[in-house]
Amino acid sequence: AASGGGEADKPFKVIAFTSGNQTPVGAWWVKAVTAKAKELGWDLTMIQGDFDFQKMNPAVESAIGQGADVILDGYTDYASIGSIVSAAKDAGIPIFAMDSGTEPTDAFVSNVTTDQQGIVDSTVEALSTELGGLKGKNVMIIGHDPHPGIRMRAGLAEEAFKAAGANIAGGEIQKVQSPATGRTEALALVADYLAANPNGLDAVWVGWDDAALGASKALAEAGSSAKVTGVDATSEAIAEITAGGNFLATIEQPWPAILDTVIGYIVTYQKDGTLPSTNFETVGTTLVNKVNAAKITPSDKL
Amino acid sequence: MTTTNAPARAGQAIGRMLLQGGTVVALLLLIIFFFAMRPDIFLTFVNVKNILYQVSILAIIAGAQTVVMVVGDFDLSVGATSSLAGAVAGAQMIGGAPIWQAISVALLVGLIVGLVNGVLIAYLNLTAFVATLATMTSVVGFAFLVTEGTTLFNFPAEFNELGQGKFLNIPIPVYFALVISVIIWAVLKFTTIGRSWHAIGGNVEVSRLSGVNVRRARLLAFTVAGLVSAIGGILLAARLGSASAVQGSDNMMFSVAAVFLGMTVIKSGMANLGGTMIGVGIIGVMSNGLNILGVNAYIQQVVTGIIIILAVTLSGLKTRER
Amino acid sequence: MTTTNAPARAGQAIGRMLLQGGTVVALLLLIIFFFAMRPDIFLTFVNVKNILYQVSILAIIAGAQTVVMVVGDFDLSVGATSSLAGAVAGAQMIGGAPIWQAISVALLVGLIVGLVNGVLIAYLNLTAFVATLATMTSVVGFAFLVTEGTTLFNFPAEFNELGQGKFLNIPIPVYFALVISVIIWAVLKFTTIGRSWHAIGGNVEVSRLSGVNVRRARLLAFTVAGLVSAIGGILLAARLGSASAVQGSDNMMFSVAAVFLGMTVIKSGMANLGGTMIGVGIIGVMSNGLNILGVNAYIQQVVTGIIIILAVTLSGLKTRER
Amino acid sequence: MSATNASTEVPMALEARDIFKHFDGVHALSGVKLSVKTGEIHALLGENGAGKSTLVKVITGIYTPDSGEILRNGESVEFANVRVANRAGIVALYQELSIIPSISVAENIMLGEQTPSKGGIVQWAELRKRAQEQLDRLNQKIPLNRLAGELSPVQQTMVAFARALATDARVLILDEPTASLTDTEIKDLFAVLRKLRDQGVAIIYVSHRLEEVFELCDRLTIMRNGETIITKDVQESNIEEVISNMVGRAAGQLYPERGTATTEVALTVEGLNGRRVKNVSFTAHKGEVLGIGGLAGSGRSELLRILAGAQKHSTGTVTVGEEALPSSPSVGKALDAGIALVPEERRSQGVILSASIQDNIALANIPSVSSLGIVSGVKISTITKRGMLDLQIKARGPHQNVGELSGGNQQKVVLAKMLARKPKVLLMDEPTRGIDVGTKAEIYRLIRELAAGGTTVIAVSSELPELIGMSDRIIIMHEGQISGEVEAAVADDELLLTYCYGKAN
Ligand SMILES: Nc1ncnc2c1ncn2[C@@H]1O[C@H](COP(=O)(O)OP(=O)(O)OP(=O)(O)O)[C@@H](O)[C@H]1O
Ligand SMILES: Nc1ncnc2c1ncn2[C@@H]1O[C@H](COP(=O)(O)OP(=O)(O)OP(=O)(O)O)[C@@H](O)[C@H]1O
Ligand SMILES: [Mg+2]
Ligand SMILES: [Mg+2]
Repeated sequence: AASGGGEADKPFKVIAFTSGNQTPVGAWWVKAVTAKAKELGWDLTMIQGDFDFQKMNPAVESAIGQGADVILDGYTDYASIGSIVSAAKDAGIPIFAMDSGTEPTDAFVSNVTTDQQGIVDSTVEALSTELGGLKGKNVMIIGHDPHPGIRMRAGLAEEAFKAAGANIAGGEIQKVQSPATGRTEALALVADYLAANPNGLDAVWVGWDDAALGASKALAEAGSSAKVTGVDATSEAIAEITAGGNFLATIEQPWPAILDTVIGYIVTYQKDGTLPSTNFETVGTTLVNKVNAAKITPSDKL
Repeated sequence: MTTTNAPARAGQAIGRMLLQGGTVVALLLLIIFFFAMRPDIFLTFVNVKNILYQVSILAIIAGAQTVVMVVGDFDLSVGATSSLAGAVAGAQMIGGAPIWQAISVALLVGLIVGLVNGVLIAYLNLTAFVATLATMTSVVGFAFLVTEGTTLFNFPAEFNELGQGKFLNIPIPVYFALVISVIIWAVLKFTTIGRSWHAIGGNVEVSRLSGVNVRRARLLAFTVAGLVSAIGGILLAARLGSASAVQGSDNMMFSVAAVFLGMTVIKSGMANLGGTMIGVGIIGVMSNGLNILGVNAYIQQVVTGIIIILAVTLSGLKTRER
Repeated sequence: MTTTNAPARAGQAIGRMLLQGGTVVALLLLIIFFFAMRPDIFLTFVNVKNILYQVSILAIIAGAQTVVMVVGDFDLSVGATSSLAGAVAGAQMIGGAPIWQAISVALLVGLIVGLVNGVLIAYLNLTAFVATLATMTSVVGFAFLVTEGTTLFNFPAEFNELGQGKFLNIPIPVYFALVISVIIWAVLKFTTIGRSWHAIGGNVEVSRLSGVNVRRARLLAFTVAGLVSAIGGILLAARLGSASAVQGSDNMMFSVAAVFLGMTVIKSGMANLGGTMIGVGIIGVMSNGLNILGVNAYIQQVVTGIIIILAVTLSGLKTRER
Repeated sequence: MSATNASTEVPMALEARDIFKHFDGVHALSGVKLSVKTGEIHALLGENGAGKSTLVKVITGIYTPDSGEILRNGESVEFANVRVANRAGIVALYQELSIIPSISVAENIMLGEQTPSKGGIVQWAELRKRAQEQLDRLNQKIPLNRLAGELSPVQQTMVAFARALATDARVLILDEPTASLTDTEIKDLFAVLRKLRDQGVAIIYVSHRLEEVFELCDRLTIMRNGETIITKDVQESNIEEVISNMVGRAAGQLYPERGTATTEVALTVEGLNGRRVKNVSFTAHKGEVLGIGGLAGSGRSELLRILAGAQKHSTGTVTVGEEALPSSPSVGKALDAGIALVPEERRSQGVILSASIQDNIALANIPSVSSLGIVSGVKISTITKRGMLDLQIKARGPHQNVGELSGGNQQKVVLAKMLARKPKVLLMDEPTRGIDVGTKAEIYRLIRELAAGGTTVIAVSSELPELIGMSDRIIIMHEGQISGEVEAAVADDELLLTYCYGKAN
């Protein structure tokens, strides 16, 4: 926490927190915010939560108790931080957020996130093009409920596939229980499904790349030509896409741009107290496929 | 089993006390260290309150674990039970149930999980480890079903107040932790069931042959653990204003660690509430202190393991004889 | 409290065998059940191969756990050690090291973690639970540091072949699991150190007074467990073609569950390799079968716990006397 | 005194009729009968494995009999568990029962339903008062607050005994209560038992110390192979008759002839200091049986443990023949040097109860049954067979678990295990504790044979007649030091006792 500003008599105090610092994107975010704060001369308190809200929430609240000008939330769903939200309300401190929930909420003065419908539209379309239409095709959807973004897009994907006339393998969204073992869980799900239904899959739509990599491995091992899409654009997924196996496409979410936007809102607020006009906005994403894979910066190399 | 000749008795006594109380010493050392590093922050009222707030729910669940470990068993399901209880309370309230009903049902759920553990272990003779591992697995499954895998939130403000409110500027969960600890301590110390638990933990067979109703006592221990874990889980839900299937799942490991740390505090080497609270203190101070120093999360994790080892080794020295 | 008069002896003997082998019966029942549900699939070559492939790494880690549990201890760090070994091997290869070197260094890391556990437990007299909980915590931290929190990938194809290749249409990890299991079984059964481990698990003091070097034997058990876990972790990395700090973390709980399930198989109630493999089989068949039936993941979890309880209870009945 | 005045109409305090009980094919009890009058001390005698302990456990509801009936004051009763039996006034002090190490002495004494409480709250003052009363009855000065685990074995036994007294039982069953006691405590114990008898308590007394039986008991019942052989007034019987009824044949001589020890020094101990042991020096000769006596806690066991490498010592040297043992000992090194120990607590130190006979025997002989780290099943089975044959171990076979054997046979397993090492010096700590007369005689004979074969046997015993009978030479310890030494042939109880109390030297 440094304060080097000098333009104001008191440095602008920012509390930043993220629940996901043990993910590559979370780690990038911590570094990026710290760098930005230094550049802007903020007095930054950075709290990393490691998905442990029991530990993170009190830490954030005690920082709030010591006073701050704004709070910056990265990647932490508002459902899990009710106590932080009320503490911030009581203290009259606005929360600026990025990718922190999938719906508008008055918990935040701003929440900039990616367009889940857009993600679904482009992945479904990519699959549709590749398979020559989805009607009668068997598609497995793999989701992970505890993550609100994945949960939402998995639900949207289910709707989209149904609307396009595809059959949902297993009748419902398949669920991975723990993000730690996502890859092995997805691998087993697909392998077992293929054992029960040889050639029973045309596509597997997965809510995030790590699990998608497990799914594509299972398909390859079973000799299936079914296609997989993921979300995140990790370097591993991009490599697979480039190699041209079962992994068809993934989604790049423009985190640096989104962070810049949010920081911009905060700077504006710092200047004259103006709040963003809307408390929820979504940003478009980029489909990553064989064609553009080389040009994309992987999310774990940000 | 240390005996010596007359001289140097006093010096040795102090030495023994230091070793005996190795865990206490470890806690003091940690406090001194962090205070020395950040005298401006570490022992301020705000930060101490903070530490207490952060460990209050762990303290409750570690209390539950203490009861079971006094009996010489384990309960791996405490964390899962607490999550389930929080989830059930949350689901009830979101479904429109009044707060008292939501809490009652959640407590009942905890009680039932504890009862199931108790029956499996005391009456069907399963090892505590297997039985509670299995119930843990099932209970997490139930919690996922109750929450549908999501995080429940939007609870009534009066409910959240239980976890987030303050009295005399001290968060309410701290009082809960205090009261529950004192109750567990008193039950362990002054009641016949508490003494039976100690006897069983010392030697099941002798207890049984001496007329202690071993099965009932063990059943009760697990039931109490289930109920107390549920209290912890409800408070956690209120504290966070939300409930998910996995929330607070690391309380299990930490509760066992706290009890083990505490076992080194007393001579008989048995689980004891006072020791457990010192163990909880070590865990809380460590995590808060490392955060305050801004230690990288990964390195924090490495250091945490090392500190646990040092704390226990310090007190372990005394039993190294032989 | 089973008592009978002379007649019906034969019937009783069969009954006892059924109970004795309760866990085996549970496995058979599971297989019969899933076969009855999906006769077209469940016992096909492809699916059986699938099951074997899925459990092969768990089998290796459960083998490591068996060694430690024969000695009467636990190792909570097996899962973390395997992840760290996988991560170390991965990081080495990405850094350009040749495969043999990457694997050697990873094995060495596993060995060292095991050695640290062994020293803490055998020489500094820490409880296995605390010691391995602490090393687990630190080791996970190290794994995060090694991977920098990301997933490492892009390993040489020859390395990945170790986990993904096939020989006679059977995946290579299955052979590894088989060979390692046979080796562990043979070491436990035919070697002096294996004998010593069993003796220590039966009674530490008697073993010591019979001239067994208890400390060295325990040290060795943990070291072997660390090394074997590392093999498991390296294979997992090769199998997935990637390595992360938490991958395979569920192997710890499952390995303990497998050993416990297996302990019910033999009369003495001690950990044994054969039993462990039956335990691994139950876990593997259960998860594959439920997946094949298309059971919802959350319900699967509930059912998993219940099946574990049923399997153990079935064999637990025999010891219900008294 | 009270044996004859019970009229036939008065129902028996406790009666067991035709009790059958089997374990996995072993018939532990086959139609036992036992009847105990109010106000008598009734001895229950029999060889190891005769079924005495099993009968006790059937009476108190730990085991359910296969068939048969238990009557209390003439009424048929069935006890579902120990608690029910206790409530009916039947309390037992079990053979292997001990204390709970991690709780206080007071709590140990007032355990379970004895704990005085109001509304679930323990009444500590009352508890301490009543616990103190029991200790006073036994003349024991043991601090109530001490953890029971910190007491000496003798004190632990007395605490367990105090617990049995605290129950105010009307039928009190004692299964070998004196096995680990010395004369002082036994005297105090007997005084209490006589008083209880005079107050109308029925006492069943299981023991292998026949002299005690004739000193204390009114009637006796002898069991053999799970059956009742005879019930008789003690006054009308004698030791020879009892022994021949127990073993089913005429009693032979208990102690074999002494041998002729050589003068060749086999073991030299110089200036040994341990925790309790102080400046102990002595030598033992090849082919000699050296007895070590002393009061409880005098340091005999510690001395043997130090010699066997099982415990550290601060100063001193141990030399076997010419070879000095390393200063940092281990059991393995001592064994290699030819010193083997048969420890005092069979169940916790001698055998692994959950392991088979052959695994137990193999354990101490790993070097000789293995090569290059691989054990040989054939070699194990050879040494096991030889051991079982030489020592006449009664078991279903080498694969039977030691936990299922009777005490005497367990002790033989310990012996077999150590003898297979062919030790030069065999240390035995209370070698006949809890063992029947027949087996005792066998063990004495064995000790003699070993000595005749050139082994040096050093045996600790708390029973003076045994010490004199089996030894060539006797050393007595007092508070960690050697307080006297005497040739066994000229020793008597009185002399040894004076040494025991450290009065002469
Ligand atoms: N739990 C058990 N399982 C199997 N066999 C048993 C068990 N308990 C006792 N036995 C067997 O029953 C028989 C009687 O044993 P018991 O312990 O009653 O003898 P005892 O007369 O008390 O002998 P000791 O004088 O050595 O104490 C023995 O053959 C013993 O091996
Ligand atoms: N007061 C005590 N506190 C703790 N341990 C004791 C105490 N007295 C004896 N012991 C332990 O009991 C064991 C036997 O003690 P020791 O060798 O002094 O006695 P001993 O002469 O063999 O008498 P006995 O074995 O008949 O009691 C030793 O291991 C010793 O450590
Ligand atoms: Mg007996
Ligand atoms: Mg002794």
